[in-house]
Amino acid sequence: MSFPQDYILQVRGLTKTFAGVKALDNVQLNVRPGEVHALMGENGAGKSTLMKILIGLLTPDSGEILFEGRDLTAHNVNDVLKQGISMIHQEILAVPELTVAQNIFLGRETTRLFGWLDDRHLNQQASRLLEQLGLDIRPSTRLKFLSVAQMQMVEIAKAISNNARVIIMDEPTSALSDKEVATLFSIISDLKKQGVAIIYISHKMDEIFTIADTITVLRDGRYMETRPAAELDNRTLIALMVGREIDSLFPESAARRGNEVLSVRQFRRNGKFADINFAVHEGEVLGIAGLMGAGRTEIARAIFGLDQPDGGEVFIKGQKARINSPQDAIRNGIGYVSEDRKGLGFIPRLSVRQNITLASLTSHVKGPFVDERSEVATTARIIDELRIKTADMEQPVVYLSGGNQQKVVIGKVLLASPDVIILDEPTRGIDIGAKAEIYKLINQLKANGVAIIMISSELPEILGLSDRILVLAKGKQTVVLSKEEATQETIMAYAMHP
Amino acid sequence: NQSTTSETSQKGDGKKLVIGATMLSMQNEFIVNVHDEIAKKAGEAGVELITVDAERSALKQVEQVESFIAQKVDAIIMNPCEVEASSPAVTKALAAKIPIINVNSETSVKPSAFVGSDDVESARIAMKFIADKLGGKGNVVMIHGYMGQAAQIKREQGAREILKQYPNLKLIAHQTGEWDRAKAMSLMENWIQSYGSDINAVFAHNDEMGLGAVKALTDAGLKNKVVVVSIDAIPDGLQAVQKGTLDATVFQNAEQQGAKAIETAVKIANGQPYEKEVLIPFQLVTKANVAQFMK
Amino acid sequence: MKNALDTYLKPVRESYNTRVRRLGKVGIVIAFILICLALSLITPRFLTVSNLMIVVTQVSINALLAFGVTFVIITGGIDLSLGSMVAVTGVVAATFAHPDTYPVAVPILAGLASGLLFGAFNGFVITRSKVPPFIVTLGTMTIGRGLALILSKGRPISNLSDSFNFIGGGQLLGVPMPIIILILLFIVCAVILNKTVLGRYMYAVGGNEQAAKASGIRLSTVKMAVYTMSGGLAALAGIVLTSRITTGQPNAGAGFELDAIAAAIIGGTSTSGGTGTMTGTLIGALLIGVISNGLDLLNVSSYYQQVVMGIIIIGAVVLDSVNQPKN
Amino acid sequence: MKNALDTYLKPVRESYNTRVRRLGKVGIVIAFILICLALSLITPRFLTVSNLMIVVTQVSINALLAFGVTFVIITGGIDLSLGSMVAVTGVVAATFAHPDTYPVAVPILAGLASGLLFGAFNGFVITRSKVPPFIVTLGTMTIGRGLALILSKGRPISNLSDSFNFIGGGQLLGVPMPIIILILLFIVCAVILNKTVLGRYMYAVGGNEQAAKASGIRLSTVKMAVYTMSGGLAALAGIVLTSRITTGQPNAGAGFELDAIAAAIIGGTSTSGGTGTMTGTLIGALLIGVISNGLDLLNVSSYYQQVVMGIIIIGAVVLDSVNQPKN
Ligand SMILES: Nc1ncnc2c1ncn2[C@@H]1O[C@H](COP(=O)(O)OP(=O)(O)OP(=O)(O)O)[C@@H](O)[C@H]1O
Ligand SMILES: Nc1ncnc2c1ncn2[C@@H]1O[C@H](COP(=O)(O)OP(=O)(O)OP(=O)(O)O)[C@@H](O)[C@H]1O
Ligand SMILES: [Mg+2]
Ligand SMILES: [Mg+2]
Repeated sequence: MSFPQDYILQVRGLTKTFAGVKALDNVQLNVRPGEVHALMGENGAGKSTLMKILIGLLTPDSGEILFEGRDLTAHNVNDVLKQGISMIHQEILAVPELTVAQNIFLGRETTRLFGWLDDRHLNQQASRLLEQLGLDIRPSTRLKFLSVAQMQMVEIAKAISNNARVIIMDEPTSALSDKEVATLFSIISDLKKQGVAIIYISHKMDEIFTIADTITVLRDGRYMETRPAAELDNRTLIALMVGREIDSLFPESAARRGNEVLSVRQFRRNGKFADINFAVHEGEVLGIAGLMGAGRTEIARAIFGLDQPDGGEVFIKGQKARINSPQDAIRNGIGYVSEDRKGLGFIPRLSVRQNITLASLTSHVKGPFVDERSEVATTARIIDELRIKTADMEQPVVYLSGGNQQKVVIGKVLLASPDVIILDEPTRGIDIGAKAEIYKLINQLKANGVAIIMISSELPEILGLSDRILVLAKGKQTVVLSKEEATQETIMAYAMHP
Repeated sequence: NQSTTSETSQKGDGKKLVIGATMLSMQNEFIVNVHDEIAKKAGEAGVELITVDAERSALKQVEQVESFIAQKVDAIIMNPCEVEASSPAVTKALAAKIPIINVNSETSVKPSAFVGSDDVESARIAMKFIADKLGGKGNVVMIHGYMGQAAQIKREQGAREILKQYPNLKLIAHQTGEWDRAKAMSLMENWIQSYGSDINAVFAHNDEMGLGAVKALTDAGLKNKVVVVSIDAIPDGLQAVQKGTLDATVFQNAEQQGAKAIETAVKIANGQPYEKEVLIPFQLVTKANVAQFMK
Repeated sequence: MKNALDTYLKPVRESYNTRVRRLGKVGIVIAFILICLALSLITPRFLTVSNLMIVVTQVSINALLAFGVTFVIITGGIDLSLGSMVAVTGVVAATFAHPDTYPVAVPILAGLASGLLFGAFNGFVITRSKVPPFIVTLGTMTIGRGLALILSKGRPISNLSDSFNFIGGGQLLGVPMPIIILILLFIVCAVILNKTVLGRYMYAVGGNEQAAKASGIRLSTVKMAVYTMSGGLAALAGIVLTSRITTGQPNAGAGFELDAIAAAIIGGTSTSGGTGTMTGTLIGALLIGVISNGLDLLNVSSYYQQVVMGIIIIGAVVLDSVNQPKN
Repeated sequence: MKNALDTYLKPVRESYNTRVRRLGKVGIVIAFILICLALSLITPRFLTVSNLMIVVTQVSINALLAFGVTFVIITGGIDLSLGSMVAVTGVVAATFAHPDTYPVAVPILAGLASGLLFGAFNGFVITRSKVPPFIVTLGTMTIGRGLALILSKGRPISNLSDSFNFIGGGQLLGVPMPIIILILLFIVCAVILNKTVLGRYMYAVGGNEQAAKASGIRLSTVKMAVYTMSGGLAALAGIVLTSRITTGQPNAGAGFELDAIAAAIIGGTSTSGGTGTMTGTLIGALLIGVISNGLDLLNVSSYYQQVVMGIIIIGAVVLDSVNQPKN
């Protein structure tokens, strides 16, 4: 046990309630300078809430926060940032219309007389910073033109440019590929050397064991334990978080491959992808792998009618299909779970029930009226099957934790009873327990004869679930590997060399 | 479009006369009537008439006159929005040596000529009628036009002058109906709630509002106990007077105002002698004489 | 399974959501009650059946418009052409409403058709072009005013049939027709919003347009529907107004859009879309009507009326937001 | 290192970003040029120095208001009290502008101060309460109208000094004063928006309020600033107007807010906040002014003017959005 002085940041007895839901209950956290302190817990455990309180975006009901011995409890974001704490938020918090440089230095612009801006200087500072981080992003590009991964890297650049003593990273890698994750880790180890403390939140277990020095576990808003990472292994950590053991992440499936459900030929969207040919069958998972920006999401969007392809054909059960809009796609039995949960996934202010039934509302009707009883029954079943954690089904989805929001979206897509379902990064930001459930679900769907296209940046996931793996590089299809042929190395090799 | 051709009225150099007219509001029936007469007479005289609608904004009116000046029209007819605020238009026109004729109401700066009547007088006539009808004793409510506009101010002024002469005639409430029939009707309904049968007479600044008051009073079954008088003598107003629901209205002669205005404008533009002030008297319209005003 | 279902069924009746929702409206209801209470205390004339009837009758036109614009705002749009639609539809209706010409259904249907057409035109332009609704409906507001003037040649259209004038001026079992129309339309609109697929889609489109699209909702259909309905409701308002003042006025309804939007927002509809209720809007409209009636009853000078009106409206919404739970 | 830095610096000058931005405005500029061209061809009276001077002078008041509301809309707000602020500040200025009373600076400063105060009040209520800007400024629009009437006792305030009347009516080197004021204020506003921290924060607050907050930007400071500036610009508009018509009018400026907001939106400012430029707004205001002038020149009957005006405005923005790159 160490003395309190050793800690750069101390949290004691923190409690926070949202409209009757206790998100945090008497939580503590002690962080030493120069350490990577992982904060672990299931979706909805209260990690983000705790961090938002630390940074001053939320006010706690009770409890205290000490930073370098000073009381920070009642401070607002502005003060906290100045005191030397910065945060990478779970949801990208950036201004789309502003440039990369403008976003990085937002709130901390160097100005001359009368608040006169020096954007040239700002761009220089930013490009120096981006270069240090090994990022190929122009400082003068407006943020809305970046990919999600690039935006995330900008957020990281922003957080570390603050010269903070404590940097909170709330799932910084959920939208990053391995290359960028490696960059981030090397940044983290530099920061550690300078005595900066990192509070690190992630659902990727391997990352935790790679970089964490200390691990604090929260469960259902309560503090469980803090231990050096070295004393913990995967199993015990999961047990601490989940309260039960998870035996196998990728269960065997007994599904049989059946008839072709969907195929695309010479599929092309200018500047995004070209020459895409593949088919997916009943009871089959087709994994699509590739580096960030390889065009995987673009293909999915085009198949689903969100974008118009410039060439090629889509066949549904052998018939040529005309898909000009998502409704056409849904009518043709295609379901799409987007990687952009917040943007394309759910309606924030509508309830869990209203979101879950949204895509299949026309099958919950009595005449022109919505049949609420049938909605409730169906929602209850989905909440049960997907283990969605929510106070009740009338809770607005915006108040759910990220993982549970994802399950709501999956539930919605499933209810439209698709023959083929496209899962784009289905486990992004999802806790280990929920991941296991989603994998189980995928296998179940497979067994029921659903065809699945799964886009994922997590190779273990791709390898663990796919029957065949299509690899993309820079918008071109490089290979389709069978389960037996596929290894991490072969996939990476095809993903890098077109 | 209001331009028409004929050979009668031409300038010395053989070009057709161009006259610009800016009207207070083409959504007001009385003004539309004045304008229609101007247009008709302009057509007969072979004058090209450019009409613009100031939409009750003095600023817009000044701008429109500026525009006329830039277009070098031969004469301007202005139906002023405001006494004071429309004055710069007159100053500018005179400075540019373009004759400007005010029609219907005045500006503080004297134009080349004035054709019209005094709004204050119309309200005096209306209120005098009420005073006579009530025997100089009773409770009156007044429905204003849009607050702060010249017509509202003048009509209020005229009404108050008469009220001062009759100390037993009490103005128990006054409120704006914004020249609007529906608004005046709601206002009257509310007044009926609060004053009930205490109200003996209503003076509305225009017929539209007067008719709104009549409707509210009729619905409440009070019409035959309350005297309603308004100004303008629009066709609806005249009809109501004939039916006896509106007790009186004050007739402003739109046709004559329009005709005289264009006549004067053409005279000035052609360098002929003209009258600097043409006053067209108001006339009280009651059931007794309404027939002569109806077409 | 049966049991599990039951435990899920219960919360629907008294759920978090509905509790929050109800709480959200409590503020404005309190404000409304406080104002009514204050008025009853100050003047005995306020709380009489006849006065309340008059208030509701007066409110009816604004409320009809506000119902329509509530649909529109919930989808994230706006409709500034309401006032002009009132004028156009009123003029159209009046044109066919002279005595001994057509049966009363003709002016009603003609007015309604013109409103639906006008609204559909708004919807069409908004969905086909990428022009923001604010500009489209500002444009059609001007166009509509011009049309009303052209159709009526700038003059009120009077001499309407008694049966037509009954719509705004008549009574049924002692209840003024406008109140009956108001109640009917309130029920219809509330049902559409809460109970139908279309209503659900409105919330979805306003709450997150892209997600709604990805859920297979045709944005253009929903938007066409709300603007058309807004036009239809404006037509009803125009018909009631025309019938009430027994004239088709080309300059009727000027500025009505702002009052209607105000009623919706006071009632809790957010201009950013995705939230709002018909009950809230109704209360918003009643609030404005009661204040205006009260100020007349108290004979507050017209200059001060405006000041007091502004203060009370802001105050009522402040009171409402204080009562709203923080998110 | 040096070289790498240079390759990063170059794109700053001609980046994708700025190209797109420029492109974004091309549409409305084309629309504007087309309309001007058409007018020049139809009537020789349009393209004369004197007429163009008049157009710009006429546009100046709307443009000043539009600049202010551009700031406000960029932060995601709205200001409906512009017209009433014009009236209040005009009346206040006029009160102090009688000949041989105070030097001309006094009415100007008094008017300006009242506008800033009014705007600050808007900002105060909006930041302290959670009431939407639409309702707050709708409320203060009514309050302001009442105040203007109270301050002026419902009567225009005339007999103003020549030096005061010079502001709106005078010329400097042959250029009307309102044009000079317009140009000056355009530069000031454009600089504030593009070159200062405050401008940057406006975009941030409107673009993503949560992100701005998380970056330590004080939302209330930024909002206070924009509403106060909007009030200040409305005061300048009020002073120019009062001086131009040589009278303080309590009912001046009614409806001006819609024109100003239209100018901003036509110029590319999005009502959802986060985008907009002063140049765009200026073009928007000029577009409205040119159309209105052209319709007068062509002697289009006033009823049809409204119809044509509405169609052209929608058309111009359609043309703009067609030219806008898809994102
Ligand atoms: N604004 C809010 N209103 C109501 N409830 C909220 C709000 N924010 C969070 N919650 C609830 O608080 C709990 C904790 O949420 P939090 O976002 O902190 O979880 P988390 O541990 O970060 O989860 P994840 O790993 O999914 O990000 C959840 O039950 C969530 O539903
Ligand atoms: N809105 C946009 N504007 C401009 N470029 C974009 C936009 N969205 C995506 N891109 C670019 O298009 C390319 C393909 O992106 P896409 O999202 O399809 O890649 P992906 O393989 O799915 O990778 P990811 O894992 O990032 O989803 C990338 O280079 C990306 O930067
Ligand atoms: Mg979280
Ligand atoms: Mg992707």
